[in-house]
Amino acid sequence: MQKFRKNTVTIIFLLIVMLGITGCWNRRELDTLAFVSGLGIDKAREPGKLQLTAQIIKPGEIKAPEAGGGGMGGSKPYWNISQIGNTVFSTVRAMTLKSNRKLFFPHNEVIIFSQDIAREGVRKYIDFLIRDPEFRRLAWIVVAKDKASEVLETKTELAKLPARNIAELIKARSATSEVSAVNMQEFLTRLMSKTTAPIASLIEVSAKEKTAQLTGTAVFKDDKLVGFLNKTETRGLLWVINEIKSGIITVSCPDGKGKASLEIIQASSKIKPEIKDNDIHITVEVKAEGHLGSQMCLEDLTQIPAWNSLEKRQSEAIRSEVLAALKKARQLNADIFGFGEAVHKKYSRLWKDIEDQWDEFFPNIEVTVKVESKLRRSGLTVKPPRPE
Amino acid sequence: MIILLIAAFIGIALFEAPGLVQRKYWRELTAFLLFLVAAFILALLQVLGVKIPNPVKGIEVLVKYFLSLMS
Amino acid sequence: MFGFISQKLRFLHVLLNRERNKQDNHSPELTQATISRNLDQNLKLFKDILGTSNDIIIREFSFGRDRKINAALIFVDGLIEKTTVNQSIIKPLMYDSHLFSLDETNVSSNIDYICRAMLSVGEVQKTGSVEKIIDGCLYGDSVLLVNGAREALVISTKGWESRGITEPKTEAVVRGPREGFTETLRSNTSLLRRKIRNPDFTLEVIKVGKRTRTDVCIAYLKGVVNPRLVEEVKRRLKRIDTDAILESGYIEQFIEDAPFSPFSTIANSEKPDVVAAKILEGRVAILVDGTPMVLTVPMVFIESFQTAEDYYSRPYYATLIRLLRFLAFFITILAPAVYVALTTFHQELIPTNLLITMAAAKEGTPFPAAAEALGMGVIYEILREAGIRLPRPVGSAISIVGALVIGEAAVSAGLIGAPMVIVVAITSISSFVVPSQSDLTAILRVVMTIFAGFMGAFGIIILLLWVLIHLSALRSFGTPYLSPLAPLSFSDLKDVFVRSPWWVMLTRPRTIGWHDPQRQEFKLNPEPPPEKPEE
Amino acid sequence: MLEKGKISSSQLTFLIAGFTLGSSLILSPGLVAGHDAWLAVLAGLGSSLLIAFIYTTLAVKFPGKTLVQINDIIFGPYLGKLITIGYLWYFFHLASLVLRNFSDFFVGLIYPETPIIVFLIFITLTCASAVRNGIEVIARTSIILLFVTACATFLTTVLLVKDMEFTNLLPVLDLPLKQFIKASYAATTFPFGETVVFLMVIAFLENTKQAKPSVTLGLILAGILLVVASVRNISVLGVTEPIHTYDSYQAVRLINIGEILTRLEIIVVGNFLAMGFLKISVLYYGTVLGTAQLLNLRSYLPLVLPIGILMVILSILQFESTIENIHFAFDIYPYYVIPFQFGIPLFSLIVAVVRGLPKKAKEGSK
Repeated sequence: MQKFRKNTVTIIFLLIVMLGITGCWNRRELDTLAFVSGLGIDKAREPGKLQLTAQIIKPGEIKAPEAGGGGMGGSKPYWNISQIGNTVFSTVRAMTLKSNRKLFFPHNEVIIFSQDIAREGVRKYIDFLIRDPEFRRLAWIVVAKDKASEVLETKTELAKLPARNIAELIKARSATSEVSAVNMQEFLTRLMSKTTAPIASLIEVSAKEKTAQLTGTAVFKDDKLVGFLNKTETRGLLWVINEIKSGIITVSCPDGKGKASLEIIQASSKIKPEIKDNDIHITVEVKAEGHLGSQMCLEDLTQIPAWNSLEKRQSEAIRSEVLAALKKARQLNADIFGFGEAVHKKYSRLWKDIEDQWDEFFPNIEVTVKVESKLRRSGLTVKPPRPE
Repeated sequence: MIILLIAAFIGIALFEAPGLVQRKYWRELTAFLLFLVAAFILALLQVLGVKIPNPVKGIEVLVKYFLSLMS
Repeated sequence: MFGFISQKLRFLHVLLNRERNKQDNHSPELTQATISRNLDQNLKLFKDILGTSNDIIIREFSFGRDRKINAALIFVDGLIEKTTVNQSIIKPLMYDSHLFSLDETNVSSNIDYICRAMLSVGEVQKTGSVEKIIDGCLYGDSVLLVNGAREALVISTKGWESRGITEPKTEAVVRGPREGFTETLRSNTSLLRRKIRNPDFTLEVIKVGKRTRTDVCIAYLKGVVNPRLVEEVKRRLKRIDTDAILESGYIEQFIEDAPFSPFSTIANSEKPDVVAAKILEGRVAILVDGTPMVLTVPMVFIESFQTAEDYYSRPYYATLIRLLRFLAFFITILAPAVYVALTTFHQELIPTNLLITMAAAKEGTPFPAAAEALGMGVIYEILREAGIRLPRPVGSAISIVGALVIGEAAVSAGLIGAPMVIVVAITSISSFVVPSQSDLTAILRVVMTIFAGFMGAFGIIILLLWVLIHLSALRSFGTPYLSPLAPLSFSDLKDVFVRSPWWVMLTRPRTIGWHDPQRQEFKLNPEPPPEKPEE
Repeated sequence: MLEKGKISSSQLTFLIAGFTLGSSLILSPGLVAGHDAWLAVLAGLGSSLLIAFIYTTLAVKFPGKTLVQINDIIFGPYLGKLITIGYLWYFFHLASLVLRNFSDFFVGLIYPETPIIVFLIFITLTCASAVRNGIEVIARTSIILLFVTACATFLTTVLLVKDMEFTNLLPVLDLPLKQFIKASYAATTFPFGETVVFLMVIAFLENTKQAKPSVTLGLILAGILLVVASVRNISVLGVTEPIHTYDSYQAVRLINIGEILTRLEIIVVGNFLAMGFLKISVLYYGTVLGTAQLLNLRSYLPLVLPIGILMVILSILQFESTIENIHFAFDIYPYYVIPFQFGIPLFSLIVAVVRGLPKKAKEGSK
């Protein structure tokens, strides 16, 4: 009896509480949200203002198989919404004036800065993107050679959304290892480091086909864009920071009558700082393994001397790529390799004195590049197809 | 909001008091009512928007005072 | 206000008690009454008591050398075995009695003689108590009244139409005995006795129910069971003061520890091997006449996830299946709630591609996700209930209606999103994996969905914590419900998430009495034969 | 007897571990030490073992007595009561502090538009139902919750191995000694030193002699989990770690294994809440039981809900913003707890030894 009464009271009490809080404040049905898959930040024409472009997915269009005859004439599966404003946050909010659904960012896959905005400095924009819990740190950071909004309008064939297309291009980078892939977390880590310079993927829109293409790496000094690395230099950078997954190295055959392509299958690297006679010396050790992927000369490359020479050429090619990157980095005076952090970790006492003058040190650091590369296999054939 | 508050407190009173009365736990009942009334007054003041002195601020002042004595 | 109501109710309770006591006043007379020497008087008495029901047969006859001894046989038609009555009682008395020298004057010694020499029936009881005679008569015994005797013979002739021993429908197994309990108490106890051939295996009968006088039998293994547990079971059974016990469910509700909990703290089974195994672990079984469902106490939560087959199949597979059962349990409780929480609160946690698919399905459907989930849940429960109650031939119509109307039409009409149908389907399938908790899961699922609809994941976590607290506080006949997990008992973990091989299970579960811990000898694990020494 | 339940030594271990993990899974201890936070946690664990030794010695000296009764015996009825009131305030305040931290966590990260009172009320209700069921039930839930949390911590760590840069831990001890000591001290006071509340619980241990090993083991268990979490956060987040309000949460958000095992933060949030529930429940229990003992009541149950409401009120009242909260946690809290965590227990022990009290204890308590 007693217990029964207690239970009744408990239930009534709970009901009161439940009714009291039946606000469901954060409840949002799926069909009240606009999922943003890409965000572009441009400079607006008016000085001091910025233009945001958000790519919103239209779930209905993306799923429905297009009903015959060329896809219903222009009903794209996405909607690019643009807005001009003073800060990122206020502009995002202002977008709700145009969109009937609330913009929802957790599924945002790329954040694109236009070149001019990147040159001005990105820290002020990044702040909102890391402070707001809706943004995820796994979004890719991309710098557009031109306008960010154009990149979000590019044509795509296999992917349905331009933003997703870019994200997939970045994910597919490992085939060539010629473009860098930097997500928000990595960008932030570099941005917060005292010496390491941030980098981001660089994207260009081809004038004719209106398709997006990754073309290298954007290099920042502090938070400002200072220059670009081309594909070779980018791979040089990736060799050093141990980001090479795969890729093709083209060398000339030992007999000089054609080219051979070598596929990288495994690579690793180490940065070893040393302080000798008050001078910083850095050794970059790269170890690589590859296949012989194809040869365009008639020489029998599987003979030991040829094979060895091919290995040597591979090492040389790698070294030249690294040196190219190094040269560009010195030119820009941007420590994209993280040499500073390496010194910091090894010589933490001395570091305090060097820290502030790193900019003066960096271009003059002596760097030794040691490459040790191996060729392991030659595929299905050992000899080129030619009459013996 | 106030009605809700009152309802909640009446609910709690109904939840606890009958059992105490039945077992003749008068001392416990007094303590219970004392705490409940205190809680009710504080909650009511908060709902009404009256500023209640914050005990944590007091602790802060106290700790800072001792720290200044130390140094 | 509540005080007032409870006062009223208490008053009502007292009133009821008084009325009951009045009715009970009759019984003392009956319990103390004995029969007289006069047959006619006795017959009149029994006719009065038993009334005029036409299934009560009173067969009067006379026997002895000169057919001078009058006697009457009383039995209930349909409860007795006719051949026994004809061949073993009436025939020897009527045909063979003249061969013997029955002393017609000293009838009471005749009764002894009849009992000893003439009745070829196994169980015969001599009694003068009217109550015992009536009891026996109503339970399939035949009563032999002999003129001039102060006592009657209650001859066991039980033999009524009963369902044969069949495979229980609720607990089907692939491997293991197929027999199941029936509605007859005696055959149920025989099924158990055949499994546990041990003199320590004890059966005690308590009659419960004022009007039905149902036999309730408690079974346990002396020496293994904790005597305090047996005492507690008896105490709780004797407390029951009710009119009727028709099924073990009645008993369950009278003796359980936490009547307000959605979790049942008493296990039931239809399979003799399961019950025998539980008795051998030190539990007490409660068999109720008239139902194949046998109760076992104490129950712990993980029992819901153990099935008989776990112990018959090999350990790896048994473990895998058991883990699967835990998974299914969580799916059936949580799936709709998680779906609602994810789609209305935490959209950022759904993988992008899936989210787009789900959003596309949601596009244009009119109801919020929580309402969809609850509505579908209700429809599913209705379909299930209808499927059980409907006659077999019509039953298949239900599945057609369910599949076509709910599944296809509602989705294509845009009333419900297709993902929701999938979620409900998965939920309902999973609910059959842990059948013994199916009523609980149905309740918990609804509450979970409501909480998820209000507060998303926070609501689910809070509710899970509440359930956990409740489970931790529950006890079943003194055993913590969550044992051996909480309180933790390492040695018992051998049979919780994994089912260890039999030769590892050296001890009985510690939490259930722990009266005689050791179950088997050490080192029983099979080994290859020792290698022959080199010759 | 106010509390009929008894807990076993293993339950005490789990309870202490769960309590210590409590809110330190969301608010990482030793943050001041930057990427050496894990060392600060280790140092804090070390020093807290010494302090725990004081607590357990006290508890073993007075078997079956809670802090309230111990205070009465050692300091006499008047001073003892005063000290008890101080402790009760501390437990009460700490409970509402933790309550506030968790509610802030939910409001700040997942439910930005929901008023904080909803979370306060629901968490308090949950804890209240646990407290009403007694210490035995809290201890039982702790086993399961701790097991789940330990699994989740290791799981998330394993899933993040790919993203870990162990060089982020280098250079070791790259900060002024003073700052490191400050961080270690902060880690001692939060969370390890807060185990002082267990002086209210050890009294219900089945075998009081087991108190020392089980408390030590519990602290070490929690310490290991915290170090694992700390190393994980630092090696994953690197230099960006200090800017985050909730670094564990941020680290877990980075899990991404083949786009399938990703977005797992809700699991972690569930664990955080479970641990917070344990911590609040124990503190809540200590407050309620202590108050009942102080007022000499026969049952502590009627006090549970009113004190819970007061707890909610204090939670709302104490800070106007999370910034005040952080200021309090870093600049005030480590000094505020000195008397409660070190001063009084040590002094009690000295007084007890000098006056040879455990013998007299029997007379004192009649």
